[in-house]
Amino acid sequence: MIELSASFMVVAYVMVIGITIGAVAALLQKDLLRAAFISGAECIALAFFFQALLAPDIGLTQAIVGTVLLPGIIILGIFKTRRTEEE
Amino acid sequence: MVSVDSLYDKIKRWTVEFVGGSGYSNQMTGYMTGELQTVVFTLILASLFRIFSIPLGMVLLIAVAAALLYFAPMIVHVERESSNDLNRVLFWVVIYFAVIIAVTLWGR
Amino acid sequence: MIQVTIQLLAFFAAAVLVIIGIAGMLFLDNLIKKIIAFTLLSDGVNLLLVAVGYVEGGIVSILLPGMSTSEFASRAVLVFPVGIVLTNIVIGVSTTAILVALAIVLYRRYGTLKASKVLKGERR
Amino acid sequence: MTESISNLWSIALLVTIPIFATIIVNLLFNRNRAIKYISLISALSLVVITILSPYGFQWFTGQPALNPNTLTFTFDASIPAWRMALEFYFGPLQQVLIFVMALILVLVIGIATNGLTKNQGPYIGMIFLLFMSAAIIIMVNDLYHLWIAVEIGSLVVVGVVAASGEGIGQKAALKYALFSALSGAGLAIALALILGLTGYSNISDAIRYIQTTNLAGMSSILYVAFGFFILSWIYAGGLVPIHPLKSEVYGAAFPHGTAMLQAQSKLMLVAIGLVMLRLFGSLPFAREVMLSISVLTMMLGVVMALLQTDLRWILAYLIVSHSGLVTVGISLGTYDALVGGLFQAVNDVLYMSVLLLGCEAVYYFGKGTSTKTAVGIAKKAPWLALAMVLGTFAASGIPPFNGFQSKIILIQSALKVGLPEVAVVILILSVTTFIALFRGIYSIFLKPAETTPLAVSGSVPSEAQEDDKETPIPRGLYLSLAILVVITLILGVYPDLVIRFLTPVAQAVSIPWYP
Repeated sequence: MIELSASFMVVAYVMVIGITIGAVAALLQKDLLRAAFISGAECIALAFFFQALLAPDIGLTQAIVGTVLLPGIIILGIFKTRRTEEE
Repeated sequence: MVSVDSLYDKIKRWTVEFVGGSGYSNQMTGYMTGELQTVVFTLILASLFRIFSIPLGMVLLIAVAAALLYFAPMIVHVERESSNDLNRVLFWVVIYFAVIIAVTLWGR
Repeated sequence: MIQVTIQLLAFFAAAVLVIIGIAGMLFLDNLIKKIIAFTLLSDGVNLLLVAVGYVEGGIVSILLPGMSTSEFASRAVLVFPVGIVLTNIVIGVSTTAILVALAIVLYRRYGTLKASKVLKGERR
Repeated sequence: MTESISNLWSIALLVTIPIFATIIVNLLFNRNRAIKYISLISALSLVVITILSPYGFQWFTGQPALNPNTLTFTFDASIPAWRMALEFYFGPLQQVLIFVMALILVLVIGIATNGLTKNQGPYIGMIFLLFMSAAIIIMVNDLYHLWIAVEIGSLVVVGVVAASGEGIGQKAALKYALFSALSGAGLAIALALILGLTGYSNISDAIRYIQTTNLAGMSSILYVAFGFFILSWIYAGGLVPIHPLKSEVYGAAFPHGTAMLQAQSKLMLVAIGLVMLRLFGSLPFAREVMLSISVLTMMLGVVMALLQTDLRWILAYLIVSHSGLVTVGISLGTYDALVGGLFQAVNDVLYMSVLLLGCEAVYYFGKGTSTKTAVGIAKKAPWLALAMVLGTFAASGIPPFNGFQSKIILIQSALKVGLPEVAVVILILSVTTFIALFRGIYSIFLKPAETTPLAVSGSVPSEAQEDDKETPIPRGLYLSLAILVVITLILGVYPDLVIRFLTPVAQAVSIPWYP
């Protein structure tokens, strides 16, 4: 049990760093398509974090919704409008 | 003070400028009434300060009256600040939120 | 010295996400970027809710066969936040869909995604 | 009073009938006659259910408390026991507010199914969902459903506004959607904080925990939760920093849609306000903050209304400023003030609906609602002008109408707690409401239609075309106006018809000012 929680701590540290970097990086991109993909990657890190927080069902839902559905909607919006941010 | 105009002069000059030409139009009545409303309301709000301390409230009331005379047409400020620009509204929301948290935490 | 637990890390990450999300919604000018910032904010809220329900040294709140009910009740993480988070994920997706749809419609009408142009204040 | 422990039948119906109506109407899409009958029957059944229903609870989990006196199980909030339920409550306040909302629903559906020709199904569906979100939020007694209802309500408001199809409507919808996303997340954070602090989602349980337990160092979390609650409160009612966005929403929707939107917004204000008063009412400075927001809302809203030249926008700002009156009553929190505030919510919905439906009727003359273009309508439609003038009287609190009754209660209660300034502000508000509304109504209805210099120089056929756009006002609109005017008059003469429904809530919730 103790080893399990210790490994969860390592996961948590990595995922906190991943979430932070992902969130900042997604908002700093000029290319909106890339921003959408990076926000999807951030959602994968979040899903692992949910797993570490003993909520595997939310982890699964978040992994599907956050990496497929949400970026999908946003990418649809980008294709219907424009890909780069205008100055 | 540089200007020797009374409050009425200031308001009237401004509204005439605003309407552009004829000083009597549909809009001017609204602006004049709005100006008076704003002045009265600000004075009333200042007088609410008596809850905390009466002498300070009196000083505040006089200060507010002087400020109102100096910034004369208040309505232009009111209209500009309650514009429907999303970013401006969000800015005011953040200010509000900070003030509310500060006041309630301080009141504790 | 505060002992760093997984719950504390979760609160920290949630605070980071919420602050980044709100700041992004406030200061970024592109509508799609604003929407992405909203998804980050919504993720932060989810993380906060799950972290509230976390129990140190607990077990997953799924009653497996062969587990005594009283031990399960004393050690399982709270179930209620999980339900709230599932709802919040659904609501977040639908809100995002509506925002993207409105952004597309406004892009067709005005030809730009800049919030300072599309959503600027106007005199009436 | 005997209280049944089984779930109340009417609560489930009040929530599910609008949902089923939405689904059916949405599938019918453009078959206008079928949509008209199905939606009217559903709306009328909602009115009937609200009138016939007894009072009671609906709960989803948890346990009833054992009443020590009678040894019966009860969900009564005054019995000290942990309930842990997600519960809905249908009581006198809920009955009168949902009845008013359902009445407006019937009238609005009658008008919308006549006026609209395109995409009728989805639009009527969204109006039903507006009713559903408002009904849930006024009946709810747990934070989870409160938050869900606020989120659903905000999405539906966005839909109704965007349905107007103009650029300004879509812009207003996007602004409101972005802000509602922010404040919905804020309400979720407040829910998480209260859940983490107390462990209960049921509001009565959370209050009991806060009152009986020493929170010590954790009480600052309660203040942060209060801040987030305020955020969703100002968003629900369009209180002060949001008033440009909310009034834009009101002004950009169709006027009959706005009648529904303002009713939903008043119900949300009352519900969230009562929850805030119960949860945070005893915190120092909490009610002062709420009071300051409502006073600012009243004044800024009415000042902005003075500056408008379009009847639609005048009404939009006035609705926002009059929701300040409701919140004054709730934030003062004494018995009288609560009765006044809740009564004002009922009256406000009614007389603003009169004005908004009149505004809708002005559209049928084909010249818009701007005071510059539409003039001299009183000659063509004298009864419409009379209804608008009577609505103005009700809104500005002139005695035989209902606005007077609630405003006098509010003024007296403000004087009683020692805040004459608030009473003065309410007086100024009612006078200025009269000025702002009469400016618009005078130039639209009573000003003689003069031959404008443009018409002299312009070609004659264009003028003839303009006359062609004028369509006869449907009878349903006149009928709804008459019903609403009569109700405002009756409530003005016999205020007790409503007030006796409001007193139990006011007794249960009221907290003395400066405890």
